[in-house]
Amino acid sequence: MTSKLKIIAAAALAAVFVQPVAADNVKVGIITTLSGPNASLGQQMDQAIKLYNKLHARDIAPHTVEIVLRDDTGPAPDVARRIAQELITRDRVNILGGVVFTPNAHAIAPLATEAKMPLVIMNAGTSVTTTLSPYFARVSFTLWQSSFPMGQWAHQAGIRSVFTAVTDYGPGHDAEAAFTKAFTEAGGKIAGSVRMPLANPDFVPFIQRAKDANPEAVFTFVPAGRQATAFMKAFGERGMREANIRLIGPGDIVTDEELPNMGDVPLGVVTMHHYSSVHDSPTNREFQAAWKKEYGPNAVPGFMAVGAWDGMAAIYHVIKQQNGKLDGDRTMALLKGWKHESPRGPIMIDPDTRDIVQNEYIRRVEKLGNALANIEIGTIPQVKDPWKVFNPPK
Amino acid sequence: MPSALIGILFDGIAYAMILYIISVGLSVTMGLMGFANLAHGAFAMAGGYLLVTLMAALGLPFLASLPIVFVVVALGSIVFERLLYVRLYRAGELDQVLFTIGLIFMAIAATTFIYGPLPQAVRLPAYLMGQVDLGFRSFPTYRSFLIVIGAVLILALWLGLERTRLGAQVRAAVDNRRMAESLGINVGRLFTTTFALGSGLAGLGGALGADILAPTPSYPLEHIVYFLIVVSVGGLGSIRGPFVAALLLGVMDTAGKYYVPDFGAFFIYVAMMGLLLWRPHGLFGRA
Amino acid sequence: MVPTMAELLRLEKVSSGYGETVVLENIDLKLAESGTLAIIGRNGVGKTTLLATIMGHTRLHGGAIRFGGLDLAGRPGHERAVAGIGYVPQEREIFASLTVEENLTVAARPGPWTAERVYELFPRLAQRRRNRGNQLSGGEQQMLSIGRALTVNPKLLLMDEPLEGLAPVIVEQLLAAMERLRETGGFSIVLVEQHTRIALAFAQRTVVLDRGRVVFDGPSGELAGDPERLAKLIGVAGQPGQLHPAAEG
Amino acid sequence: MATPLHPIDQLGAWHRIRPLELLPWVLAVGYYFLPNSNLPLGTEILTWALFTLSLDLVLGYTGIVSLGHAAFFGIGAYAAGLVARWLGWTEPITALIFAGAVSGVAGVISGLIVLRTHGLTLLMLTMAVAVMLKELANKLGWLTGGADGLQGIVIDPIFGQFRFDMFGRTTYWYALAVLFLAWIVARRIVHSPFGRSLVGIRENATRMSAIGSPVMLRMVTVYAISAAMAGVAGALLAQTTRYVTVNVLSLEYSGDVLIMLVLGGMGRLYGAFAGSAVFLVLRDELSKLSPYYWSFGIGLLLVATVLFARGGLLGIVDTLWDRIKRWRA
Amino acid sequence: MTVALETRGLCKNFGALAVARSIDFRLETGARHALIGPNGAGKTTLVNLITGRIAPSSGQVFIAGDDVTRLAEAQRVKRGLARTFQITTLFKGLSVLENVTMAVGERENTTANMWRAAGSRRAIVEEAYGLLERLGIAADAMRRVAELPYGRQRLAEIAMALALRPRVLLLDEPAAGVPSTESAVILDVVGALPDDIAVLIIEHDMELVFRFARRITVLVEGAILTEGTPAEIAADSRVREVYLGKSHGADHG
Repeated sequence: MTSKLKIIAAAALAAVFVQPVAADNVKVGIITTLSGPNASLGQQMDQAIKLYNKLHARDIAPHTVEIVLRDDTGPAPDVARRIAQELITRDRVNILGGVVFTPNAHAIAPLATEAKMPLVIMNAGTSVTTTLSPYFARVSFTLWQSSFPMGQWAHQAGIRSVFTAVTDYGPGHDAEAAFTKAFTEAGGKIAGSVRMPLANPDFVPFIQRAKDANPEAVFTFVPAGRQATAFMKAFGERGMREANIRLIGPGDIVTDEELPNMGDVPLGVVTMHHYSSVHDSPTNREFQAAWKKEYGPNAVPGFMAVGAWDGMAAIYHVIKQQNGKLDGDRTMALLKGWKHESPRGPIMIDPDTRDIVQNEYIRRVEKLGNALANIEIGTIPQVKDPWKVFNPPK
Repeated sequence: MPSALIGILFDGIAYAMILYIISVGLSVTMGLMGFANLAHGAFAMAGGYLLVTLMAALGLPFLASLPIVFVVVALGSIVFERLLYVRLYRAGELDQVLFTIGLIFMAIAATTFIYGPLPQAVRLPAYLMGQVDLGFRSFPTYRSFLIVIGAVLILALWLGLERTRLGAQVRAAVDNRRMAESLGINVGRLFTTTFALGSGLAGLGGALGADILAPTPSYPLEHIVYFLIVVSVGGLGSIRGPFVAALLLGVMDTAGKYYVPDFGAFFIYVAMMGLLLWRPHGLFGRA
Repeated sequence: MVPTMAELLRLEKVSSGYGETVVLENIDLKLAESGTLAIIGRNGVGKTTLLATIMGHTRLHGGAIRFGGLDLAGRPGHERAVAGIGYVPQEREIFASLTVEENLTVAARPGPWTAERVYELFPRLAQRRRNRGNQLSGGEQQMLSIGRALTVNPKLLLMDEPLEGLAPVIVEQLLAAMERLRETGGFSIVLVEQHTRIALAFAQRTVVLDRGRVVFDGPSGELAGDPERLAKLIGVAGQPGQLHPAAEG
Repeated sequence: MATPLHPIDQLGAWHRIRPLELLPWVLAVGYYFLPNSNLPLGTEILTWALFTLSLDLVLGYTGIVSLGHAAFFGIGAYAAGLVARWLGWTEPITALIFAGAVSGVAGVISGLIVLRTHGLTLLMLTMAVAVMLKELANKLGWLTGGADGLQGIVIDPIFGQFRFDMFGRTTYWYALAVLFLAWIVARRIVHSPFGRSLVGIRENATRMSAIGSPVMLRMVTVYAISAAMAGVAGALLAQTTRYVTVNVLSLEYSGDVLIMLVLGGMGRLYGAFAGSAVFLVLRDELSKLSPYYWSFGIGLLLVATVLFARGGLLGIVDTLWDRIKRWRA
Repeated sequence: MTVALETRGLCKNFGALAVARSIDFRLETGARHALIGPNGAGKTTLVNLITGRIAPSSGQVFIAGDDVTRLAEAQRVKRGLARTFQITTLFKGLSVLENVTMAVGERENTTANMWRAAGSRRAIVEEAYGLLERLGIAADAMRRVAELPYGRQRLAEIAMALALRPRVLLLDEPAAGVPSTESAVILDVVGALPDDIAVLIIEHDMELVFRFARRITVLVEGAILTEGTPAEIAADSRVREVYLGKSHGADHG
């Protein structure tokens, strides 16, 4: 017998005797934003999901995963809801994932509950979201998770007066509330605050307003992607650095994939976030290498990609555990308490809240070689969503 | 707070320059041929992308890229005008609207295909970044540059329109198209020329404004409302009207965001409604 | 194909109108180079439509229009102008946002007629050369309209009621200028005029239109000497004998 | 061949229902029973068909161009959503009627203001009304949920019997019934003397005044009726998705409904059905086929429609029908 | 005789330009009156002032003794004032019968009705059809107006005005652009109108005017030059002047 034949024979034996299971095809419905002004966010998600499948398909053999990708066009809950409905009732998917925007997740909640259809939230970061359906689990982040410790850190770092500028929608409100609570409880003063409309072409007037309030720092949250870049530009142009006003906030304003677009303005910006593409760990180096191999040397995966990546890891986990036959309640039980070594560090799904528990990193934007990077300068380990701590379920 | 007021005026004027340079071509197109070209913003978007490409892929300097953008977009627009738009001059307004919305959709998809959904960033040269100190106060360099170059462009545009024969022909044709033709002016060709110039200007405006209104695939849809406000408030076919309208819009928008930030563009629309009810043909429009 | 005679304009069986409406029926007309032709008739008989048809502003329902051997049918207005037709429309149609000078240069073509020569013809315009078209009086507008048509350096000048609505003193000035043009211009003139006497005195030949048809075509002298026939042709006399015959029905 | 009817009888028979007019309803009912019917999409189409039908009354029949019809759709959606969310008015049918009434009143008010103008000015004013309302809804976050949308809407079962299930069965029938009733109303209006006077205004408003018709009153009236119908459509969306966002007032919605109507064919009632069905099915299919680039296909469809089918999709059907008749004759 | 229509001191200025100068004009019941004048004399302006299409700068308009100066155009129609337009103004996309049915229906005040089918009111459609028969265009009843030759469009225009059963009928150049065969029909129909209708016709065709009118008003430069019987007008040298030449008056351009 040649060695080749031996292998085939062994495989045949294994197939017949050792693993007498039928191969199941698990349908995963992905709802994300692939068109409109926010298409870049969905693209990162989509790329991460595709890459994960490519690299990990054998982990769940003989089962296969089929991705049904649908575009919700942006913050459009009615579209998201209809797509979810279609995915559940027509495409008969076994599990849902994705969702960039909070309102979209909220619109899906009643459906998920009724259909007992788990949704692995890969981005939408408003704290209240996971309380809306017992079939929601989140692998991304909450704004409270980053902004609350940011408030504490700011005071420790000697900042006493802060102007807050956030986008006027759920996550922005969360960021503002979390930061303000932590910062004022520590003894800091809010010099002024402004909420900026979600659809907005020009940040300059808001920043001018912040400048005129003459704070020591501006705390800001705007949606990651183009708005963050535009904000950063305006911040640099206004001469905020020259006026000795620092910029702090959750990591959305300096996402890794956007940093190359921002020029030198973000240098020195300090943010609190759960992922930096230069996070120093073997898992992350592996992840980054795989990404660049797949999408080119200049491609940078950011937190959106990592959220989707870990979301797929969670989905693979429940597929493996259930041997390809997914049940909504069982899936949720498996997700609760799931632990994983993510590119961002160790993560866990809180069994009580189904929300993520993860490290938060204090990062400063610095030059790394020729490019800018979020360099970690401190770690707050295993942060639970503070909002859920302050608002325990009744 | 006079300091804030100066800042608002300054920012508003810089913003207005961009709005005007992009929109003025649309005003002339609609005034001269009655063609409702909603896809006008696509030329501005093309200008922005072209600038990014020229600078990133070919390594051209920022200032050298600008005239190239103008010429390429202008020439490109002639292709569209001759191949497609010319078929719709006699069509109704609604058909024109539908047609140009269709073009916008196609442009969005094509741009996404080529450049991806991420907004493109312009690497401004170092001498245009930061602040300039004018003694009593410092101003952002790039916006100062915008105001200066915008003023130069507008001056050139006005002189061109007021002092050249081509400009006189354009005004004559807007005044009375049939009479202009009866005197031997080939209005069709004149229109192609002005369409190209207007589109080229839009492209240039898109390139100059790329730092403020970043080029993204959905650019033509996102900003179309502001372009239309400039044109309708200014008055169709007018050159000065849109400038006044752009100034009003730019300053009001900036002031609104500064003083009543959470009202968004509400007051802009209130003001526009008021203006249009007061003067249905725009500030400088003809009945 | 070039006509053997020095014929400039020829209309053969021309029917035209606006949209479906037919205003002119079966018009035949000839004009020689350097000739003058007056077109008279009551209001609404199609005089203006005739000029508009030559300029291509109407819908040609049938017939042919030839200008210097060129078939004009279907040609856009600007080509007709370039071919050598100058047009002075009834409503003057001055470009309101152009100055007097610009009105005179905007469509100028090379030839003897320049803005300067127009100023010689109409000194009033020279004084107002920096004024915009909408700041002129009616008479000045009329002068400008004629001057503007001249700067195209046409072979044929179409004038639609150039004296309409002007003060007598202006009328005289204009008329004098028109006569100078006739004598020295070196081009043909078609004059549409309500003021019959002026028209007959001005042009060598006269055409009388009635309800879209030519009812007289001949030397002006024939009509000038026969007021009865003229009144009949124009139809002002009417027939009081035929008063409201059906009124009681 | 039968002798043609006398003109008087032709006019008299004009309003009678022809068998072909029942085709959309047969299709809609039949679709439900198809094995793999997409009921959520079906409900969306029915809702948009109602919205488009409302625009047809104003644009197709009366000739009033609006780039802000979403104003009324949105008002209806918020009216139904707000009373359910804050006042506990969770009975769907009365809430639907209430929403229609609120939108109708808004139609009267804005109609009196904007309908004096024409052309681009009218376009901009109608748009401004909608966008202003959108900004307002965004601003009144405490009431409307702002950019996050109005959530937590609870809707009772219809007649206390039929719950809104996740498969969308109830919503489909509910939307179909509402659309059917609206169609009957619209159809009667269109064939009534009032409806004909609208066509008169579209064809020649000057002539309409000259025969003694109060043109402005007629225009405001139909604007209000159309607004009410658009409001019902919006309320339908709010009730069937149990969510309202500021998008319902957006320029995109105003644009989409305009596209659907022109695509289907204006001034013929059924253009609204054809346009909304084709547009939404195509968009759905294209976005499944190519989540990133589907807008290219939609754009191509619009461009092609304008270049090759000026009367919209039903215009093509007409042309074909005429050819067949001529070929037979 | 009662006065069907009257204007008192009617003036209209467009800026500095006076297009109507203190016009006092009367139309008695049953009048057959013609309004003539050269181009730009303000004839159509006068009609527009009477019908309310434009508002006067000063002066008043009375219909059957009632001051209607403040009434809108449509309301004056309801008082019995009907007109035709110099340029055919019809519902071009609709059939001829529908055009006239619309006018009859409007006269009967049915057009506020949203529920009953328009075509089901047989009496209205029949009346409209009867009008078409009277004007000899019944064969074209179901054709779209736009497809009709212009002459028959003019007839439809008159049918529209007659459908309103006016007390005062204003005809603005009803025969302009109409072949002579059809202009005869127009004249016959107008001539055959009942005696209680006052008719004012604006016309350039003197033959037509003299055949039709019992009185003629001559309008020049926005003011009434003279008024009289056809014989008086035909003999008036000033009227000849207006038509045959010799320049007149001041600038009104």
